[in-house]
Amino acid sequence: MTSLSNPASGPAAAPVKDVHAKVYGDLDHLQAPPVKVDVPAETQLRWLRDMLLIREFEIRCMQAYQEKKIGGFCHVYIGQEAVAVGCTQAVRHEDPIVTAYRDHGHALARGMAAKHCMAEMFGRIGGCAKGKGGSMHMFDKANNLYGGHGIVGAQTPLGAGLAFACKYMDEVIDGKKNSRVALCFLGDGALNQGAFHEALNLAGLFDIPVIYVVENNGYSMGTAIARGTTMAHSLVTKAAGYGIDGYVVDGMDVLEVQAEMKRIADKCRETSRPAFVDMRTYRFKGHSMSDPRKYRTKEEEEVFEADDPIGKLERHLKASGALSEDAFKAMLKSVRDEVRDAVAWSDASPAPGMDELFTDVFVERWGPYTGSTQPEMNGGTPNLPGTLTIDTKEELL
Amino acid sequence: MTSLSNPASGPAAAPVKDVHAKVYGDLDHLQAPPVKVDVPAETQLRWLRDMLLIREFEIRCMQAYQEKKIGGFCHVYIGQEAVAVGCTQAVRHEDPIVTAYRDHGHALARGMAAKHCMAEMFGRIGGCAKGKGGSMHMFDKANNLYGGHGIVGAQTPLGAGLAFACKYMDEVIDGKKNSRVALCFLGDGALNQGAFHEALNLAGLFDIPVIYVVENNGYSMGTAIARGTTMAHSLVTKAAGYGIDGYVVDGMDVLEVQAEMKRIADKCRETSRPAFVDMRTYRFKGHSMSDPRKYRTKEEEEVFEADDPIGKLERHLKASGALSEDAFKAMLKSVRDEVRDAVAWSDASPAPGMDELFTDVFVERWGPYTGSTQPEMNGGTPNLPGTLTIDTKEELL
Amino acid sequence: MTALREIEFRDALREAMSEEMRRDKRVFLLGEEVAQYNGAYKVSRGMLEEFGERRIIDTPISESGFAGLAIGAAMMGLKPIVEFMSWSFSLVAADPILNNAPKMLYMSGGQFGCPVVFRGNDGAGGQLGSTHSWCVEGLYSNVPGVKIAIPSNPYDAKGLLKSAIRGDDPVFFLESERMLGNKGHVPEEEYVIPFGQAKVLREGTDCTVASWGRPVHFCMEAAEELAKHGISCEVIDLRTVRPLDIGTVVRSVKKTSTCVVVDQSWSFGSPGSELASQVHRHCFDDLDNYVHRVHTADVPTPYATNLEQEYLPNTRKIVEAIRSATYNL
Amino acid sequence: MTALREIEFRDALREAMSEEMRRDKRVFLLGEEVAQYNGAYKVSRGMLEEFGERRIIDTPISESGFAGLAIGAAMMGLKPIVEFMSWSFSLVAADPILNNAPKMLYMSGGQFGCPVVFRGNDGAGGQLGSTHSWCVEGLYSNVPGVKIAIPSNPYDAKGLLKSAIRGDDPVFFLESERMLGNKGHVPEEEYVIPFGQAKVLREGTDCTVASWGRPVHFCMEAAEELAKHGISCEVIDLRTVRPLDIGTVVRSVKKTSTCVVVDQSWSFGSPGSELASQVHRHCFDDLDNYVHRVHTADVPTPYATNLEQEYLPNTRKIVEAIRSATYNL
Ligand SMILES: Cc1ncc(C[n+]2csc(CCOP(=O)(O)OP(=O)(O)O)c2C)c(N)n1
Ligand SMILES: Cc1ncc(C[n+]2csc(CCOP(=O)(O)OP(=O)(O)O)c2C)c(N)n1
Ligand SMILES: [Mg+2]
Ligand SMILES: [Mg+2]
Repeated sequence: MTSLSNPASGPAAAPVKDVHAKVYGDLDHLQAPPVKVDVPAETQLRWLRDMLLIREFEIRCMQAYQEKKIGGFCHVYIGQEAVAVGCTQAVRHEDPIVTAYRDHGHALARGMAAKHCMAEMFGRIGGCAKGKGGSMHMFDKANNLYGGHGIVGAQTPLGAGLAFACKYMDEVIDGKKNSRVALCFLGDGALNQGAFHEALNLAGLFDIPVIYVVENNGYSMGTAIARGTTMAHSLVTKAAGYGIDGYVVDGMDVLEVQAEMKRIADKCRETSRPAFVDMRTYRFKGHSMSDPRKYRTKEEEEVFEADDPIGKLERHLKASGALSEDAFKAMLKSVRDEVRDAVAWSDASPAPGMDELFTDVFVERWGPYTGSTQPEMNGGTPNLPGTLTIDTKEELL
Repeated sequence: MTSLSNPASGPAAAPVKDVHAKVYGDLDHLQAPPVKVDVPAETQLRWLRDMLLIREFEIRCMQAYQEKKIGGFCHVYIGQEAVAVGCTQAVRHEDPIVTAYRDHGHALARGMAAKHCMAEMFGRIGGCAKGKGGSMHMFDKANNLYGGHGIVGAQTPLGAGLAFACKYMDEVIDGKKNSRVALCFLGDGALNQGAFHEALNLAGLFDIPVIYVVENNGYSMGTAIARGTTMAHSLVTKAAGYGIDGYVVDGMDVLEVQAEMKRIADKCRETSRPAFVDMRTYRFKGHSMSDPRKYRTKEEEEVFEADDPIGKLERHLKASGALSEDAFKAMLKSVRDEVRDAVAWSDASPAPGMDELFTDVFVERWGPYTGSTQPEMNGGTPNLPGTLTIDTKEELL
Repeated sequence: MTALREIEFRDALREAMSEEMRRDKRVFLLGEEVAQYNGAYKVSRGMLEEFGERRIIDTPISESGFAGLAIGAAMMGLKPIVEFMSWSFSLVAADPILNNAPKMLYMSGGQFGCPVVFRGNDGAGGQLGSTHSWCVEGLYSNVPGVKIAIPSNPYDAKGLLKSAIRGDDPVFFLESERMLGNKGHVPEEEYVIPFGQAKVLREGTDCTVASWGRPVHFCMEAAEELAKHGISCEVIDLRTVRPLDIGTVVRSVKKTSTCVVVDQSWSFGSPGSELASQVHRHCFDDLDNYVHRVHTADVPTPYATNLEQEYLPNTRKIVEAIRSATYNL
Repeated sequence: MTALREIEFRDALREAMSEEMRRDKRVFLLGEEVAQYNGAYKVSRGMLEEFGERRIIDTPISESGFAGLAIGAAMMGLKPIVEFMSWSFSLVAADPILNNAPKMLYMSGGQFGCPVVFRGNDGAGGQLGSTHSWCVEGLYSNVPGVKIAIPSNPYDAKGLLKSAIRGDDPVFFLESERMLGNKGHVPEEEYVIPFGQAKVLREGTDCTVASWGRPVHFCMEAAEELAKHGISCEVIDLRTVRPLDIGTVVRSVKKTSTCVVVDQSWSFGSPGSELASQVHRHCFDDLDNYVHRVHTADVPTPYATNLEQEYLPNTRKIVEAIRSATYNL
């Protein structure tokens, strides 16, 4: 398949293979021969920038967390950027996506402005959810992002529901053939939640075009995948138990991710069948901000860092002449400016007004629950407190 | 493997195969060649009687339900007798077992006296749980039966826990090698509950010697297995996703059930690994007492009725000369007498006293909760109301 | 004068669903045995025939899975009705129904509503034993973001279910196996009943008796019984516990000065304790006695019929409570 | 006189577990990250080293699975301690912990007890948002058959956890991430604290303030604050909500004639509403005002720090409630 040549080939190849085999249990994804890349250079440059934006955004998050501007739990996406970018670029913007709590990358890749994402973590009214959701719960209706979800596995039946709804709306309501697929991301740890199993069975049974992308970064918190998940070396056997096609994809290579995912998504769209992807990736940082990463070695981390999806694409584009050192520097600067602006904007965004405590509890307001204002990014006016109280009786009849 | 020859062979074979293929999706279990049976005749006679007891017991239950002596839900085991008898006879009495709500057969096969089982359904103090559990919740400590459980799938993590405890007690507490396995029965419908998936993963991961016996009777209520379960034709692929060995066994043949289960249990005991059994069987009656069975055809039922595990063993023993018609009649009479006595005994057993409402809520009694008396079958004195109230303070220090 | 149309509770539920499904294609029904089997309790009888298998959907025994599926679909703008064969089986779906549905709107800052109606049998069905007899209002009513209806009769059931389906918020709709065959007047004409409006079923001056769901009938029996002894009860059917129409109860207690709350869920931290505490608060100067509460016994549900009868709220216990509250012992 | 030994809340929990594990080989600990990672919140730090991987067991993220496993093991006579990294994650295990553990003894007619201790963080941990901030006592205390402890300090935590582990019944043990680092006196000598015995933390004459868990500290602050203004509060830490030591509260209210209940769970149908309703019942003739209640706001948990602070019970709100209850506005 479409694939960048492995930069760690040559003398370093053996240890890399060993390390990969240790983390994932097998080497499937390294065995695919590199295939000629036919993605236009400007597209590749855009993807590089998209990945860089996530990377720089997350670096700033870590800083802001240290500065206590961000509270609660904060899980950064560093190392996994190729997955969110490659996957979202493999589907259409109208295809709904849903993910877990490690969700900043998906939000940015889907098109959420960095400032709304950052302001959400700052707990400000300019956040995508007016500061009410937080880091783990990024939602963006305009960009068809149906949330980050904090409970491990909880998003997996939701993902089936999104794809089900696409199909229902097109086929049952509008009487035409379904045209959308849903992407549902999950961590490898979510494989062990019962809800996921129920979702797979439903998706297989009802021909639901949902693609489950397991971001297999080898760990759930401090637990190496094989310590928590049976058949870790061959996760696709789990999908086979539901009659669902399974794929292994190298998640450290955005070109491979995009190409493979496009092929998979096209097939789902065509056949209206679900798919399961064992997306091999790695988180470079700890699980959350308080994780000393004692459960793995520095050597292991270095092997994966050498496989950094951003560095790899950067080198590739430079080698092919599509990217000069100056152009790269300019790109980096523009990304950093964007993130710095997002921080400044978020700093300036006010905390939500106290009335917001009682908004958004119900769509149909009653008693103490006041109305809701739409987040600015969706065209709303976030600073206007919603105080309208509608009498239930009148509203319903 | 050990197997009775199929009585429906010859001209009827083709339609049988068709019907079986329709219900289960494949024919695996019919393809095993019949093997010479080497079980002593007296043992086979005992098993025949055990199955007959369940059959006659269940017939009486249906009657008693019509007479409103039994309330609530009542799920009879008619047609599946070979499974409970063959499985319990394949393991040791000290091996714990646990099952779902269709549990009378397991209780009787495990050694519960018919009168305690019947009295439980009558809601009488002589019942195995003093009338407090009911048809779906048969428990018998003396016989290592850890309950019928009403919530579909709920018993599957419990089953893992039983086997885990056996191993822990032997290995961690007593410092010797584990000697027990647990049997956990479930219906085919339970395959779709998340709890089962979590249990399989845990069992595979922790090397827990639990055997999951799926009593695949082709239906969960009105839902044919393939309408609710993906890969219905090859359920063992589900176990494969957890690295667990899967087996298909003909559950309509007690000799095959016992022989196969013994082999599987021996292996589990030896290797301390879990197993999964797709036990092909059929319930001759409706899901519960109110089911008109419109979801299947009379022809289908007739094919399976011709495969009746009791009739088959009876014919086999008669053909081999081990059972005369008179001896069979005597056996049937003794079974019927036993069941009739159980009904009479249950009729005579008093309703639980009103104080029983507040017993058995806590082992350590406090406030309004009175003590507990052991069921008679476990050597207790069920008629003595437990009124002892112990001060928590004294008890704990 | 023509005879009033009387239909069963289950028919009222079906009419509500069918009418709303005719009105709005976004509405569909899913659950175990709802389609080909016509519903375990025949609530959805005939609906597969009318609406087809794309809108009346049989599911596997995967409550967490299909509840979550419905929530995802609702976020996209559909309006699923999820039938739990019994609310006792909703515990395996506690996370989606409590952690997702009621919080989605809030967590998303108002972007994604979750208009799912979860409905099914609640409460003791008659010797179903410990695992199958949950009154989930005792648990679930603690959670903000859902509305909870517990109708006591076919008329209310239809009107409330229609407004539940039409509404834009998640609703827990609690029916009772013991009442599905109950008949009652349901007019041909369309109507909806808003949430949060209690109904005074019987006016009285001596004691306010507040309840919802099945025990309302026992309250009426108790009131009738006591009327013979000169005790005049005002019986209020709350109809929904979230929102709770505390105003109607308070107005009544200000008149009667005594109050009995009857709730078929366990007592501890229940809608009943909430109502008692709110009445105490709002009627502190009006009450002649403490608010009496009648609940199921604080033990798991026993199977034996004599124990189960004693376990549940019943007319005798309500009579006793009213007598005690009104000092008519 | 030697200095009192002061240890952190998390150390007190660990000491309780370790001491009981040394005493009884049937006791073992399982949960996510409890072994190699030393616990997500370091409660089990060092326990793997001492007890080995057979007794300190890392599990996958399968709460329903490992809670059920523990229940099965307990039925056979073992005494598992299940750590939920957060009680917010116990919703996916609602069925085993509510439908199995508390009912097993009853359903089996007294044959099978279920001595599992389920423990973990409960309540808002500080900007963890809607899905991670559950106060599950609001839900779970409705269910008979479990005991529920919500300690407010290291001393109680250790003593209660030891008696929970030693006991023969299922226990829900609710800790707080916000208090794990709190230090307090815990003697070297062994002790256990029985369930169902409230502790009077501060004697007073004007108002009874009853609470449990983390808000107890706010109650003490409020009492101190109000003492400056001549209002004397009696602060009671219930320590366990099931059993609930209503006697101690009632004795106090008979003295003070006013009562404020502070409960960090949602208000509707909560332990707080239960306590208020019981106080109202038992002190009907003693109360000078209605029982005031302080809870979290009846909305999902907001992330933003200003909203979260306002959402939770806090000293200001308690002061206001006491002032109102004692007519000192
Ligand atoms: C049901 C549930 N249990 C436990 C947790 C706590 N928790 C949060 S993230 C996590 C690890 C998940 O790992 P994985 O799914 O591999 O995702 P990753 O962090 O690697 O992206 C755990 C245990 C939770 N959020 N939900
Ligand atoms: C979680 C849950 N959902 C639904 C039910 C209702 N129910 C009881 S039995 C049953 C069918 C189960 O079928 P299967 O597992 O195949 O067992 P069988 O009846 O065939 O023995 C259903 C849906 C339940 N008891 N628990
Ligand atoms: Mg991971
Ligand atoms: Mg079945």
